[in-house]
Amino acid sequence: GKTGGSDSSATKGTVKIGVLHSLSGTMAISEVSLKDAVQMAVDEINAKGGVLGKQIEPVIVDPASDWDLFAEKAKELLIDKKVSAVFGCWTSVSRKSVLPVFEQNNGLLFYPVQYEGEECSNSVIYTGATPNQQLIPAAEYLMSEKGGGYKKFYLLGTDYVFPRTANKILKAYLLSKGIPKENIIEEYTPFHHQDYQTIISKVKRFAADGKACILSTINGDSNVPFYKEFANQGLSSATCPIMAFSVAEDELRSMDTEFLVGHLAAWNYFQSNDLPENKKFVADFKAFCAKKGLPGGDKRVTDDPICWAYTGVYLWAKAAEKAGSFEVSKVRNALYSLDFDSPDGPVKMDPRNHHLAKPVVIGEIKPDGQFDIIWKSGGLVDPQPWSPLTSPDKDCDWVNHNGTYAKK
Amino acid sequence: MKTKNNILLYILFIAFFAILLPAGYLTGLLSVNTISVWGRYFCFAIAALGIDLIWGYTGILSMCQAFFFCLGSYGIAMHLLLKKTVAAGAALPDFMAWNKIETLPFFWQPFHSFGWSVILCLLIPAAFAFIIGLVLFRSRIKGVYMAIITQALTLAMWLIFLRNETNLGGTNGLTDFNSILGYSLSASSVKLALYLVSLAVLCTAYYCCYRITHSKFGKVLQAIRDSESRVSYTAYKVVDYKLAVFVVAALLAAVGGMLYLPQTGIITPGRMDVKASVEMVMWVALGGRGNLKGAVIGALLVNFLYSICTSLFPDSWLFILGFLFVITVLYFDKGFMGLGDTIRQKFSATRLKTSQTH
Amino acid sequence: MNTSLLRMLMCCLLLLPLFSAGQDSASIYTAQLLQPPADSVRSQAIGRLAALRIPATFPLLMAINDKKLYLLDQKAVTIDSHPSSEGTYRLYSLYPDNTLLTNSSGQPLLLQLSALKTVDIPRADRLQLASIAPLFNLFSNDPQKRTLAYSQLKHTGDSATLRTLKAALARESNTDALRTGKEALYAMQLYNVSTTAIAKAYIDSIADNWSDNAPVLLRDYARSGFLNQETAQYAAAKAVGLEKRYDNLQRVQHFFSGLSLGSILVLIALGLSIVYGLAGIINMAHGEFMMIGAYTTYCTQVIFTKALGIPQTDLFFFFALPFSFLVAGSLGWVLERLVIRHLYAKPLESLLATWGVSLILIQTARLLFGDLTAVKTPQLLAGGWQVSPHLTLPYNRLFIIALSILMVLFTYLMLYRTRLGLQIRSVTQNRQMSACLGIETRRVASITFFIGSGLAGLAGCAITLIGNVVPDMGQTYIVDSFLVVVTGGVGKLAGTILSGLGIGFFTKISESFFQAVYGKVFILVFIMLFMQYKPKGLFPDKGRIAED
Amino acid sequence: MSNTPVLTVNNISAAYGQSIILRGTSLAVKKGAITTVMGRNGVGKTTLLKTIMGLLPAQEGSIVFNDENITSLPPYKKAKAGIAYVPQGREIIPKLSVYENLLLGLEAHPNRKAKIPEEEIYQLFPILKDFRKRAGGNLSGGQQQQLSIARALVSAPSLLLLDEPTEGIQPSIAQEIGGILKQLVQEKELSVLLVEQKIDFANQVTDHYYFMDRGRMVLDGTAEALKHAELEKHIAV
Amino acid sequence: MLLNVNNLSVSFGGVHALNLDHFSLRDKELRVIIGPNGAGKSTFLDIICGKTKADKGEITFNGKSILGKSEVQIAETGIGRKFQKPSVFPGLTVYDNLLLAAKMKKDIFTSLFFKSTPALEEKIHHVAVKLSLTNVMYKPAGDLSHGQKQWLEIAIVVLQDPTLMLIDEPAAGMSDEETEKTGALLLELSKSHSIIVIEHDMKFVEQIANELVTVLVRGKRLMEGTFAEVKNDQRVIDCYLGRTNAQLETL
Ligand SMILES: Nc1ncnc2c1ncn2[C@@H]1O[C@H](COP(=O)(O)OP(=O)(O)OP(=O)(O)O)[C@@H](O)[C@H]1O
Ligand SMILES: Nc1ncnc2c1ncn2[C@@H]1O[C@H](COP(=O)(O)OP(=O)(O)OP(=O)(O)O)[C@@H](O)[C@H]1O
Ligand SMILES: [Mg+2]
Ligand SMILES: [Mg+2]
Repeated sequence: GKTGGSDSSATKGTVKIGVLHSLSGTMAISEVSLKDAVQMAVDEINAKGGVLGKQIEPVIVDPASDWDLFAEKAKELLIDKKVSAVFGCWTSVSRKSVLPVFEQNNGLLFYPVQYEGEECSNSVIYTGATPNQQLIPAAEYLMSEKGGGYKKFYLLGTDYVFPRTANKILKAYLLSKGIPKENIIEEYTPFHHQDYQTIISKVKRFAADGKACILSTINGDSNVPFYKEFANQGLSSATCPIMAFSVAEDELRSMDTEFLVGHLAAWNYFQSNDLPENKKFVADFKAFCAKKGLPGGDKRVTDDPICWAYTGVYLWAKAAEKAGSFEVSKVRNALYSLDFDSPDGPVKMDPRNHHLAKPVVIGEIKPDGQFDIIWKSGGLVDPQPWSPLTSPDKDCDWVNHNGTYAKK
Repeated sequence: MKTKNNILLYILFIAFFAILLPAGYLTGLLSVNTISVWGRYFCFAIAALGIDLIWGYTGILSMCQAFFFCLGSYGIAMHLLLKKTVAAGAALPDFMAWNKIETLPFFWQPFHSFGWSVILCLLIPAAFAFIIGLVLFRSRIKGVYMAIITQALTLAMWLIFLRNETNLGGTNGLTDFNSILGYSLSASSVKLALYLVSLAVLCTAYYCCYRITHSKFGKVLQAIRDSESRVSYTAYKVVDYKLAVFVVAALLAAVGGMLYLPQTGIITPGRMDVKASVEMVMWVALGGRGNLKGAVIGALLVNFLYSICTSLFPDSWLFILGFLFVITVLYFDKGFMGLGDTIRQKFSATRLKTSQTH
Repeated sequence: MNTSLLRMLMCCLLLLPLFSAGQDSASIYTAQLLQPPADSVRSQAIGRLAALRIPATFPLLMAINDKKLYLLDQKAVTIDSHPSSEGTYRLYSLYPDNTLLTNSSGQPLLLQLSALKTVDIPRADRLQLASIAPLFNLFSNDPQKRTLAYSQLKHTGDSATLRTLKAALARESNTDALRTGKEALYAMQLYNVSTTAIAKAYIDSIADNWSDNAPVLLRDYARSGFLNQETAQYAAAKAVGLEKRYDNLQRVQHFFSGLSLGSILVLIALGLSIVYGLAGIINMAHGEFMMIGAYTTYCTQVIFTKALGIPQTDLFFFFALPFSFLVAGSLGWVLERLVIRHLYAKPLESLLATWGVSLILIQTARLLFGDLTAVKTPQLLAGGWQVSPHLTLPYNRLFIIALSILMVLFTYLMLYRTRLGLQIRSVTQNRQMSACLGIETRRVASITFFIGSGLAGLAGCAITLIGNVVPDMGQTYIVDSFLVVVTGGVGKLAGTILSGLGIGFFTKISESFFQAVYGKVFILVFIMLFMQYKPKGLFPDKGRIAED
Repeated sequence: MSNTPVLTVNNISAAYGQSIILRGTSLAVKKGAITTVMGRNGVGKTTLLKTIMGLLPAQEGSIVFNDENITSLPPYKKAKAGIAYVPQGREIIPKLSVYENLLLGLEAHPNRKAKIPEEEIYQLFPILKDFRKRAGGNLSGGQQQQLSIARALVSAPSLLLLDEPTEGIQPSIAQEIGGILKQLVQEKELSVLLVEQKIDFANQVTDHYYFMDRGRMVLDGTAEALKHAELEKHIAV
Repeated sequence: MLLNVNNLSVSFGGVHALNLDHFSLRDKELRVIIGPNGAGKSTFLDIICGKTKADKGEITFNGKSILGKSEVQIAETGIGRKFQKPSVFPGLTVYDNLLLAAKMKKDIFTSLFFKSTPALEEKIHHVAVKLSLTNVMYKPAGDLSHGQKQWLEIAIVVLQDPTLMLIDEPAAGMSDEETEKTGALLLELSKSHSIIVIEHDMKFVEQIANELVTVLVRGKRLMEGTFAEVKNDQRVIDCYLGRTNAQLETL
């Protein structure tokens, strides 16, 4: 195919980027905020004079939670609109759907959401967490004395790739730590599952003799009924805490948090982060939403994916400046080892693959939908796209090895 | 007069899509993506023809066409994926390796061969349609009952395809193919070729459907739509007829799906979820039910609008499409195709009135 | 009213014999805790206090553990567990004494939370209290806490704890907690006895007491082979017996779950059945009317809490019920006037138009409310009714069941006992002839749509009790509700009810056998097979009227 | 029998879509009399009644009922004004019981509190009493026709439009219907517009005849004025 | 005997609609069935043509039992039906209605590759003329008037050319003249077909009832005899013809 370079648009005063987040359909719940975050970053950068002297022009499309449309829109952005980079996707399937398009057309996708790993494309910059940046620390924490020393784990998720892979890795990890098989239960519910009565009664039985916790990869609108039922059947964070990997501030924004208080979540970023950079980021985001008249206005909150979607734009801009060009290959090379002061503090691109090294935090849900940060990793945690637990023989290195390779 | 109009329409259609669009591409006015996108719409149109046969003509609202469509797509996808895997020297497609599957499941085996894949892509949907049809039509399920049952079936299949245990890629479906029959899928010429093939298949399918609906067989179908019992009392085996047309519709959907896959590059169970299966019916309804041209135009136009609007009006395209649906329904009697009729009728009505008063 | 205070005092007295005193260091640590020069100091202070186990500091530690530590004029205080009706709380001082704070006139001091300064203690620090939490939780005001404490205590076998446990049990009033407490006691003693007969007696007691952990306890005991083979076998047998009984109760629970799921389906399907079965309109936007009902509930909540300034009440929900009916109904009425009215002769077109309308409604909701909102469950409906120790029926589900019974009754009476009902049924079946008989068909159709959509709205309101509110929530239920209406037989009220409940039960039962996904597949397949035998639903029309 | 017309139809025309069926049809129904329209199949008799009832819009001309122009009133207003209609093809509400079908007759009754005159109705159509609870749609053809007539009578109309009311009804009851019509006309000043094909029945009750052909009235006159032979001739056109 | 019926009974919700001890029909016989409304006449025909399932009893047609067979199978053995309430294909033109009805192989493949022949066209035209359908030949059948639909349905049965025709109230909604025409047609058809006719029009019955007339009352066979016998039977007069009708006869 033609190179996705932007030389044609580079001669004009603007540089185009694509925004590929679902604004309608089932995923809109999560993705709309990411579009807003990208938009805000673009506005900020433009206000400061743009990138390489050019204003960024975002091309926003709505793939409508329709995976085929993701592929189509990706083609449109790369081939017809000739954008320099694309910021988008949330679900694994949407990423997988556009992946070949980006690879075949030499595009660059900034993917801001935590994901299951086991992938390392040359065309994707993964700003979200890899399993070892979210799942493993969370499990480790729960098993630790400080975390409560839990010994039984109920792995509950929505039935799709992320939970399945996440649980596979978690299970491998737990087993490796000497948790007996019978103390780990894995269960999945369909998307949009609303009725958790049966499952919670199973959990109740499982947790009866204490020291049990839930590792939840339940997605989207199933969460509220899940937590409600959990409380209804008399369980609580004291008896059996839920560690969620897919519940962030944005989801909690207007949820009835009453039932969630005291439960936990693991991410790389929380709005409650005390850094001044973050305080400014949060205030800016609220102001941005209010100014643009977006639903929620200044009640809006930031969360992990929002932070990384926002950071992604800056990373790209910084890399382009560093490379002195918008050309994908140059930007990509400039990204290696690039560091940036994100709202979450300094973060750093991996020197050899396309993932981001960043801190891991665990938070406890507060009644106002915010998180009490109760644990924080010592420093930046390096990304591992291939989990050593499930793929011990694989690693990813685009500098020396042309991507995924087999370790000796 | 009417046939003349029709022929003109056909010529226009073919001239536009077979000559103008490719020419536009070759002269660099259109990107290969535009061509490819239209190629995909053609696949939908092929499936829509099937829906029009089964629903428009026979009056059976089948909501499982999306499922047949996916069967076609999945079959080809399995073939392409296996080819890619073998070329890469791996034993198993990536996702199976992740799912810790040791050997290729038996039902993947035949898809090593392109010929077998095509045959199976047709055979499996046909067999499915035959069995489902036999069971449903025999117990005389009709009307909404039929619609909801087939919808339930699609839903069940959707849930099953979503599972990883089925070894069909789960929610992620099958994706990331590089070549078909040795030609690279990312090559523009291949995309153009696929577009032309789709167009040719669409035209052929249209012609076949035209012949079917204009034969006595077609009249029996319409008679079944009107009064099934009368058809029985006139000694036609209603079940046979319904079954035949159901299988034909399934085949058309599958063919559409087969051509759709290489042009889209991904197939996921999302193609057959509730929304998708309702939408397929909507194309036909909007185009004009019981009118083959309507089915084609409905499928092309709705999908075109969907693509265009999601890009041009990402925030408000649902409004636009929604209002379009409502307005089409309220003001055009027989969908898009009825547009001409409606206007003509209005015109002649006024003429009638004036001629009367004089 | 002062139970909490009494308990805390009691706690101090009872624990006295257990621990050495260390009052001096306690006040130092307490001060450090409240005004730490650095986080690490606070952390250490808590650690020390936990290790010292000084009864006088227990109320303070308990407040920390409950995250209910506040500062009032630099003094550490805590609040009552429940606010008064105005949203104010009673306050208690914490250390060194533990008393109810009063104002100048001797009345209890009542303050809003905003008047207090929250002391945030990090979870890491709080977790240091885990080891002694059971001890002071034993005297908590909250029965749930006490229950938890009892069950945690059963793992520590020392005699001092045993004594404390007994003392606490003597005063236990909550049945649940009492049961758990007894269990802990028996469990501890079970490992202390040495004769088979007494061991068996304890095993019996545990089984009779039958608290949550009984089977696990007995199995553990059996496995440990603590006394001899005989008692082990005896315990194992008892455990099996208990589990059997539990399974039976579970069956009842499943039955209830099925009932509740079924009643939700019925509630949703009722409106659909009226609009679709009776008016012949395939209303693809039905789910969206449900969504409108849910958003109405949300708006009512916002209005109550924000605009009217009535926080913390359940009132909004009970206002929301009629509101959601009216709002959804009115919109349905408008829809009928603007669109559906022109389509009665063309049911197919109505399918299309309502599909279009549903797109518009979803997007409107998204623009107005963003993507995620949720409604607070009213206090009154939180929790559940404990029928027997192992069988709790959540109030919200009971409420939904009651609501759907009510609505079924309402619909039945409306349709079959009123003139309007007769008109509705007549218009549905033969619009033209009804008009010729003097029925204002347009008005009747509007009303039909109003009621149908209103019922959907009501269902939406009820759903907020168990699910969340998103723009496309309607789509989640639409297929299910169509399934219900169709398996019941179009336009058949009794059919709708029966199939709704049936599908609810089967879903729940199959879910207890398969995983949820396969449960759903199973249900779908089951319905398909069922339709083989009843191609026109549960209650098909018989005879000539059934012809096409 | 007075001479004032209850219903006058002036020069109306009506069409189904493109095809015009009524082309300037006129007729008058006298108060307290039975007026019969006759004509071959497909000339537009049913269409005429539908147009009078308002089911089909009259594109031209006017319909006057009790000195009031009702041309464009919706059907339900016409029904409430006192016009009852027994359509061709019965049009029973199939899933309502026989009793409920009768209840519907009350919708147009001038007195909202009125009750079904059960005794009279059941005397005329005894079968309806036995089948009170049965779904109307399950009745036999003739029974449905009886129900349809009964339903119209329940509303105590001042004008009754009957479209081949005796179709499918057993001879004995058909005769009784004729009798009851005459009785009602005499006792209650009921006016009747009857569409009928069977000369025997028409002859038994008619006061005034109209003959229709291709959407127009081609001949009219009182029963005495038109001899039997002439009637037959016309129908054979 | 072409058609033999024994002990046929059916009830709807506990009410006996039909309870026929015996009924038989010769080849090429024209039989008229009369009886009060709700006597079970239509129900009887419904059972023969497979629309309604009988509770018990037996029906043999051409020596073969047809009870329990499906509508199509029965139609294939040569039984055609005209219903009381007109049943045609409203969306198709009158011509298409007739074409579909015409006797020929009716499987899928024949239909797919069907080409009309002059002989067939001739036949359709012939029937259309006979039933005065020529001027509405290309109208959709749904747009016909009630009487025209009756004609069309009779035409459908005629073109189907079945061994046994079951005709339910053919004269309803027809004028006296047309009724007579229909009678003549039926008489002509009866030379080559067996026919069962149900009718309430006594003039019509008189015209066509050259052979037996069966009287059904409350699902039972009250009597069977020539028209004259039936007409003068007191029981028939009491429950069916009525007093006034008898007066009319003497007029
Ligand atoms: N719905 C319709 N659409 C179009 N044409 C119609 C429709 N209904 C009737 N017609 C036509 O209108 C004409 C008059 O029909 P109408 O039913 O009024 O006849 P009629 O005099 O009542 O006949 P019959 O004695 O058979 O009942 C017929 O030629 C018929 O074909
Ligand atoms: N599904 C049913 N449920 C109850 N009763 C029924 C049903 N079907 C028919 N009947 C009754 O069975 C009896 C026989 O009906 P049938 O239609 O055979 O009468 P018929 O002799 O044809 O009368 P008509 O002369 O009025 O056409 C009638 O009394 C009718 O009410
Ligand atoms: Mg007529
Ligand atoms: Mg009959």
